[in-house]
Amino acid sequence: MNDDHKVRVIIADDHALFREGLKRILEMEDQLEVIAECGDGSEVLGCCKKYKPDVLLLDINMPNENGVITTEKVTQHFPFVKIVILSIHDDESYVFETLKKGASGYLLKDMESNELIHAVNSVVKGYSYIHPKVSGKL
Amino acid sequence: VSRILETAKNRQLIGLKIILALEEERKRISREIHDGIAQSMANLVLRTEIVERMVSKKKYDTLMDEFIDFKNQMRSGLEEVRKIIFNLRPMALDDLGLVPALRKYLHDFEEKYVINTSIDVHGHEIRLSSAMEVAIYRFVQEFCSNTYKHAEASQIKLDITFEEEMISITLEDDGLGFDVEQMELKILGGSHYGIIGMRERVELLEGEFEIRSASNRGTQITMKVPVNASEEKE
Amino acid sequence: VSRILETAKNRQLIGLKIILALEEERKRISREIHDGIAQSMANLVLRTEIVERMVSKKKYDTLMDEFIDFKNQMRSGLEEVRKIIFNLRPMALDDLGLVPALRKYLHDFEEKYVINTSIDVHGHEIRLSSAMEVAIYRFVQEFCSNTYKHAEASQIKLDITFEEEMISITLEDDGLGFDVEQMELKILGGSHYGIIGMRERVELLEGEFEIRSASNRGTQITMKVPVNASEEKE
Ligand SMILES: Nc1ncnc2c1ncn2[C@@H]1O[C@H](COP(=O)(O)OP(=O)(O)OP(=O)(O)O)[C@@H](O)[C@H]1O
Ligand SMILES: Nc1ncnc2c1ncn2[C@@H]1O[C@H](COP(=O)(O)OP(=O)(O)OP(=O)(O)O)[C@@H](O)[C@H]1O
Ligand SMILES: [K+]
Ligand SMILES: [Mg+2]
Ligand SMILES: [Mg+2]
Ligand SMILES: [Mg+2]
Repeated sequence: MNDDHKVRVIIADDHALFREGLKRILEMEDQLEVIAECGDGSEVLGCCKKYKPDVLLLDINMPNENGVITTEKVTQHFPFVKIVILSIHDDESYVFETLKKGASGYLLKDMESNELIHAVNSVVKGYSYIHPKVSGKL
Repeated sequence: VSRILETAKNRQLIGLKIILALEEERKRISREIHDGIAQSMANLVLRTEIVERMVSKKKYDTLMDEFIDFKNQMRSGLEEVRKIIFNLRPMALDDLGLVPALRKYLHDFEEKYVINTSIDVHGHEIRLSSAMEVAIYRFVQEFCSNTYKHAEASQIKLDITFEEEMISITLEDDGLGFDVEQMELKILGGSHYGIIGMRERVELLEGEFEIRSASNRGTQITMKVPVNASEEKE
Repeated sequence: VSRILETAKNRQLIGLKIILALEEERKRISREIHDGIAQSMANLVLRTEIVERMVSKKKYDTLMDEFIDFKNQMRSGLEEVRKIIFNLRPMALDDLGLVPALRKYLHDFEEKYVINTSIDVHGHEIRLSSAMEVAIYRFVQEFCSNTYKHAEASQIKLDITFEEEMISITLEDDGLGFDVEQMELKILGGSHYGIIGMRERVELLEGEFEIRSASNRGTQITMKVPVNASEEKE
């Protein structure tokens, strides 16, 4: 990706305050930009189609369609979109399943904000990023 | 009153339904805690991160506003936690007893669903065994939730009578009502756990249970339990 | 296998037992949340007042320390909440399905009780109805808890076979074992509900259930359920 391009991020989470918090943190970084948000699992695919993000921050438990299924669909339709899962669960089976279905990153929602920034930057460069608390369990 | 639910075969079905009901309830509670408490705690961690970042980036001018936001969100997080604790099992029930817990419950219910409620207590109010208090509390909860879901009623009356050896609870709404036999068939046919649960709990306390209802004539349910019944049937 | 367990009385007892167990569970969780998370959040709410003064006095260094401490408290609260959710009903069961949820369960069990576990999956893994997935999960849970409580075993093997129209689960430990008839008499004596519960759940799914055990020869339990059984007996 081009150096003078900002990284375009979509946030998908049904918790509005949490979305807003994420946005605040991401936008404190010059090279990151939040281009859209969505709070319903069934709208994520449409949102990716419309905005063509570089990175999708994706919550697992959302109304109508959960993040696991959404990961599979987004990967299938938009393989260039890098997915970072955001979840409460520190359960390694969630990490396995979502990575298997095409996610590039897995973060716990009580992460440090540095980890969030680092994860977004890493997946854009083609690396994967797994929260240290769960990567130890794998 | 019909006896459909009391045949051996149906009793078995009811046992199975109780297992399903338990799992449904666990699922509901675990989602509630996940979506409520866990999310709001994660959000608070995130807010802390925001404030920290502002400090380390020396954005002091907006810091106070951010902090006030944060304080408010923490308060509402605590509210959320309290609500979930209350829904799980109101501590007032254990700490203060049945009648105060029911007053609070009905008060909240009235506010939330705009259905009038009244409570009448007769006789000498005493503390009951914990199993009995919770059974009666759940009984009232289920009745009210049914009235809200099915009855289109404007009024619920609760009457609690403490007698020497017996306590009786009568609940009444002025809603649509139903045909009792049809309702029992409906229960056996699908995922309806409320009335079965009421009955089982009353049985657990060696008490009696009666439903009176008819189309457009409202619904009345009574439970009577002996006060000195063995705590649990074991 | 003898039919001692099939009396109506036992059926009813297990229903009652389940109602009581759920109530206990609710009470325990609500206390846990109350004494843990709610307390620490209430405490933090108070502390924000102090922190607010630091902000207005521009004491930014001490502010950071406050926040780090605050975050740690939130994180350990969240840790507690995760455990509560997982123990009630692992969301992975609904989100990911039976096999991933069981892997995680056995992994944790192994760590906690130092009993080796292994899991073998044969056939084409598919998602089952929610009632079936949870029944199988609880079945494995009860087996493991029995092995831990009664068997003095060093090893549990789980085999799951997905067939066209059937799923079969076999669990095996290498522990003390028991005489099956004696065990059934013991169960009839009251206050042992694990194996009755397993049987009920299998019945709910119109499946089959078999126990093989003998003194010092370990225990093996198999359940087979038709995959296309009506979701619930309705
Ligand atoms: N107060 C009421 N007014 C009108 N209809 C009622 C009332 N209470 C119960 N019913 C009828 O009886 C049926 C069975 O009630 P029950 O509480 O057992 O199940 P449910 O409310 O349908 O489901 P669940 O309680 O499991 O959420 C209801 O579906 C409804 O048709
Ligand atoms: N894996 C096993 N190894 C040895 N004995 C067992 C095993 N599983 C069950 N038993 C025996 O069978 C009895 C009945 O088991 P069951 O699970 O029904 O009840 P419990 O474990 O005693 O109590 P509960 O499950 O209600 O906590 C046990 O008390 C024990 O004697
Ligand atoms: K992808
Ligand atoms: Mg969510
Ligand atoms: Mg109901
Ligand atoms: Mg047991």
